[in-house]
Amino acid sequence: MSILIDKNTRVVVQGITGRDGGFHSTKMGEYGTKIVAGTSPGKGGERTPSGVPVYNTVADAVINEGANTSIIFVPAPFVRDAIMEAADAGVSLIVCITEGVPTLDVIEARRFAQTKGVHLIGPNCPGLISPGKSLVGIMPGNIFKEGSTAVISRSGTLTYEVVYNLTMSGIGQSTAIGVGGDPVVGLYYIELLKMFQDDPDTDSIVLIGEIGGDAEEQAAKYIKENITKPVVAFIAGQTAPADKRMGHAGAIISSGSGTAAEKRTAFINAGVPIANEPSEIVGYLGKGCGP
Amino acid sequence: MSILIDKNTRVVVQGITGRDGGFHSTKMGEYGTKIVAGTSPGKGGERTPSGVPVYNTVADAVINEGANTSIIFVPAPFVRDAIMEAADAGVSLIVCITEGVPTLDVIEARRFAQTKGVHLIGPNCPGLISPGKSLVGIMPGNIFKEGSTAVISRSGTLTYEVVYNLTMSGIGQSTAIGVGGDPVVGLYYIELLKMFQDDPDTDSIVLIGEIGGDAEEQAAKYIKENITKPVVAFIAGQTAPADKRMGHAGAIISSGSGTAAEKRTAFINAGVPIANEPSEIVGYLGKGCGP
Amino acid sequence: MKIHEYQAKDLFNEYGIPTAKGFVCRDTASSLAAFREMGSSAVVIKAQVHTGGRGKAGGVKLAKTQQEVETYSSQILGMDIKGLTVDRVMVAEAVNIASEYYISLVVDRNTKSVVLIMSREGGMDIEEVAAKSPEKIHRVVIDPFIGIPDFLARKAAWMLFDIVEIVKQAAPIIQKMYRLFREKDASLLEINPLIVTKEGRVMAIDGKMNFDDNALYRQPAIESLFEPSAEEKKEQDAKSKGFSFVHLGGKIGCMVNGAGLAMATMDMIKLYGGEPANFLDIGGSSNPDKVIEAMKLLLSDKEVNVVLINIFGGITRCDDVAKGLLKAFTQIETPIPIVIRLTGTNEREGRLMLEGSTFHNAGSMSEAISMAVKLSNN
Amino acid sequence: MKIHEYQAKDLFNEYGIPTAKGFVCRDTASSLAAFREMGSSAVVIKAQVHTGGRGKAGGVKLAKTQQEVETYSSQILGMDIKGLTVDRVMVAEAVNIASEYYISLVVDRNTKSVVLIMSREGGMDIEEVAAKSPEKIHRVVIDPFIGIPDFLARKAAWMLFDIVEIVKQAAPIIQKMYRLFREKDASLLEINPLIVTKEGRVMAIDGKMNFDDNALYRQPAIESLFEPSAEEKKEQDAKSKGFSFVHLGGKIGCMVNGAGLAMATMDMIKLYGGEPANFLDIGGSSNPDKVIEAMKLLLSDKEVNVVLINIFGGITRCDDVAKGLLKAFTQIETPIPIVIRLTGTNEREGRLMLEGSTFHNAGSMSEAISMAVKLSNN
Repeated sequence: MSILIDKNTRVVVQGITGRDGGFHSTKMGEYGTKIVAGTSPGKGGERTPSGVPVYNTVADAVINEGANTSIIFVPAPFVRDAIMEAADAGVSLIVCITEGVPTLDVIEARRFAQTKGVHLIGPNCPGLISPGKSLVGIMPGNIFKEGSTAVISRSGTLTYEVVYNLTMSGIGQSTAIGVGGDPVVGLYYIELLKMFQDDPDTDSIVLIGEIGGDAEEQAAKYIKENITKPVVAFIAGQTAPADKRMGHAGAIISSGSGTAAEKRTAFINAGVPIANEPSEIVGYLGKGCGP
Repeated sequence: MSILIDKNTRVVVQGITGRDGGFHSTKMGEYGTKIVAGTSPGKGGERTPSGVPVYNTVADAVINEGANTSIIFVPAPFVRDAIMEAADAGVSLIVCITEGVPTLDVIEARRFAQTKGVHLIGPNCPGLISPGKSLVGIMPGNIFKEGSTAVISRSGTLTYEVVYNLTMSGIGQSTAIGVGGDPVVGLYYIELLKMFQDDPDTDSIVLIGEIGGDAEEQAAKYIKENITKPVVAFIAGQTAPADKRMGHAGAIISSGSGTAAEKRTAFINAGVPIANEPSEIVGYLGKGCGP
Repeated sequence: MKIHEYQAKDLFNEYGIPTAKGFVCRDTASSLAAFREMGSSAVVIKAQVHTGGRGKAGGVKLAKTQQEVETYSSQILGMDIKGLTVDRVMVAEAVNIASEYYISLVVDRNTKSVVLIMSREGGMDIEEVAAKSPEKIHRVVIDPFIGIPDFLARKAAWMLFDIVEIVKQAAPIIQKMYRLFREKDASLLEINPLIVTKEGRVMAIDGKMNFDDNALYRQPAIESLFEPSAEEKKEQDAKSKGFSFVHLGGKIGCMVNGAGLAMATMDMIKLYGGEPANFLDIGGSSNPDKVIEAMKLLLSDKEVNVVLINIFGGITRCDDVAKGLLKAFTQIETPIPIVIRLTGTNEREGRLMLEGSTFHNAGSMSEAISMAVKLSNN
Repeated sequence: MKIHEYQAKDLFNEYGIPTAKGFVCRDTASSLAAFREMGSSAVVIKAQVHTGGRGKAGGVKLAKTQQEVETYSSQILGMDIKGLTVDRVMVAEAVNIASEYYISLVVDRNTKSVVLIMSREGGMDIEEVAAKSPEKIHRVVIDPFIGIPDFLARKAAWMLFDIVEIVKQAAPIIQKMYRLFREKDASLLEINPLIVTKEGRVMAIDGKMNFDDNALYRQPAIESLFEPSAEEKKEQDAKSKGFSFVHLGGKIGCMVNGAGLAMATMDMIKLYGGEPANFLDIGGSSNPDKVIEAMKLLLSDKEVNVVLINIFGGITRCDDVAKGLLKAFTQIETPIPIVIRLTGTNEREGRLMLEGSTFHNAGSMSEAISMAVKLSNN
């Protein structure tokens, strides 16, 4: 089992005729993801080099190909509209890869998706993968391995680093999700922790946080109260200076809050072990960590 | 029993310091309705001559007086905001008496109320009454009588005419509702028919329609498929000319549709008897009408 | 409230909705001048009247020469279409139409929303299309808080068109239509036909707009476009006095409180073999001044031979109503018989007060109507 | 992106949010001229710097005479506040403050909304108020599709004020704040204090605005207000090359692909006893030109004595990355030791290719960091 995506996931790629959209559609397809359609206004009726049918609208892709998940690669100025289009068309999950999307656009698009009952992941995220079943994102599929450890992360390559360590140590993953590095994104720790708690095939959870905001603190509280499966946390940015954006728009210590120290304390108080380096995570999982 | 309002209804009057708001608050109070608060920005802390506390906002009335129903008497230009305020404040029913509200304002306010899960009746309606329990509106309470016949109507005085006939013949009412004469208003036939079907103390229903739109046709279809209690209908406006607004903004035959003849046919096809004059309704109810 | 096609066209232009060039002309000389000014090889001369079916009535003509412009213009100006006299025409550039479409925005009672209605069967009577081939009509319900985002405009445009270049023109037109509709409190905005020219341009060829009367208070620019007919003037005049009035043409003048009861009264007059002269809702209270004004209105109709006053006394009790009526009629002198029927709160007291007056008093609505019909038909 | 108080004030004025009269001055003469021009009995001279705590640093002074204006203005101009040199002041009319309030709009990560934050404890450090007496902070979450309708603006205003005249002034100010926030893609709009004057007028006395960097492409007017510091210029320059760069001051220059991994690298350097010189995320691909540019950036920092390259090869495989690095370093000459750690897809192939080069190759992140720290501390 897994959460959000599996063998039944049927993906429509918004912006499939763009460079990134085209490249990663192929990669996802090679991984085994069912890429059933792409959209590109005006190219409806065409097919991509790998034979994926292109539609003018997401609605057409949903109606004609039964797409139930969308992945978005359109440029930042068009993301708000693309998310709303997908949500309106009736997919159940939208994964937005694009980075640099204005925050107020994300706020509107996410709210719209919410009113339609549609899950949003991202923007500015690497997507998600249920190893062996489906990859909806830009992650390197080959570093993942089927298993029962969940990974939730605000970061891309740091996730790969962690997952690579896991896989090398024989620890497979149920689903690994990059929630995105922007201050406002879709699904976050608490919603995902809840899903993983309910997922019978997940038996431990790795949470990779970073500076900025207090989502980790909230997650820690939630874990203490609601999660019975073992959790290990890692927090990036302990040496980050205040008021500087560390790559991710969301990774910033502002007005003295959002520091790594606060987050570490919160997890420790919740009984969640903290790894000091990515490679330590494997050890904690092996030991049967958790509250 | 009754629908929507009863002994537990606690009313806040929006615009209580206005002429109509003040007058009808007193009338409703005299009938036995629990008028627990009024609003009038800037007059918070005062009391009306009859001792009803006045608040600056509906939210204050809900918090301090447990108001669960609002009745609106504010002038038309402020109705949109007043409905939204009440819906946001957490009442469960809003009754808007004001007439002359711009249609696009009603569309917005009703949609807002809907997203908050709040029922709206009106605007441009006489309100509703559950005889012997609560009157939230401008109806003359004394012509009503407690009983088990429901009345749903697009009109004011025509309802009174019908109800007066019922009451004089010893037929009491469970709840009587004027849904409002505008093209776009809140609760309408189908929602109310459903509530009355589910109300154990309603055992027959009088539906008073008029020209304009096709709500009666839809109601007829709904009755045929879902309502097991006897229904009698009356349709006003058989002699109305096309393209003329007959008092109510919603009572207009446009592009040849919305005629009384079509509506009568729909009810007859649904097995619902049609009264030719208001006084005939009593006869049909007596006979145990219905599909 | 309705406006003329050329006025709708002005609004379209204001909002950036492309239209064919055109001028409104009140005489043949102006039509000729417009034709010359336009420098187009052909123009369409269209009657400007507040009704549909102009084409069938001969109110729309294609002219290619000065002679034709003169002939058709003078034919159409002064023409009678459904009882309305044409006092102006629009002289519009004739464009090369490749295909025609229907598109409109309308307030929809059922979804309680503004709805976008579209069809590839443009230039036709849309009700006919809807009746014959409902599958050819597309409807998009608009959430008032969302409006028409780009994706929705594109999605709608794809319902009408198959070519991306056309969709790219049409999608912003749809968004502009909605902005115009909202900002001006319209109740209908119809473009029929919306066309694609042979050159591939999307354009509104005939436009129609109606507006929400309830919103005119905040739309002074729109209200200033209102040109009431004689009958509408009378209705408007009644409205300013707090009445709702519609002339019907029969002999029994009706004065009723409440629109529904007024309609039921008309209906019963007909049912009983009479002819209602009007619909008149005098609203809530029954103060003497209001009754006097209403009587004046009824008696100004020379066809009226009986007046029926049907009042339900609710919040205002019947005895108060009776008092008001008696007071009012001290100031009204008319040989026309007056039938009065009072029901509701304190009905008996009210009726007692009217006894001994010259009124024909009725005990029930049925009785009142039979009396009025009998008096009228004698 | 941050702007100065006086620039925020200009935006407030543009949106009709009342502010005290004021002028921005770059020298004492202008301050004096502003004082005279104002004709006010007192002015406040305020340092314009992109940081908080001006008051505590002596950057805000009340002046009542020309002498005082001259003294304070020359004191403040040139002053150093938290490392920033004051090169301009705002000379603003001193108003009769009756009471002070806090109000702001901010993007809230948790509710994923814009949130209106208010407190009757105005003029204070709001974080302090929030920590000490959270019940004194009011929060209103704004639905992006609804905005702030009149009722909500009034409801919010009643949270701050008890008098209807003040509420009637404050409610539209709240709506204007939101309009400004939205239309200009702000991430913070703070008025602290919002005041009521002794004459009963509501007014913004100190304003602060930050903007969403991601939205600057559509806010050219806001972008033009940007005045980067020397350090910010370097960061911006890096950004234009597709990097994300932050100077930290240590000795180990880091080049990493991915922000999270770059932060983790910095953290581990510290954990292992070293000092990271910078945060540098070079993003996805590893083409040689990018590596060359990144190396230039690192080597421009004269403190750097080791460079650590930490790359996770994902979609771009490690052998391709290795190829790119080797190619890049044919063009880079530096005596500084380079530690490289490559992990991920085709890791072995990549590492094999780097063998025999002058790079210090590490097998794991821990090893790479120990190597870099050792080299740096020697």
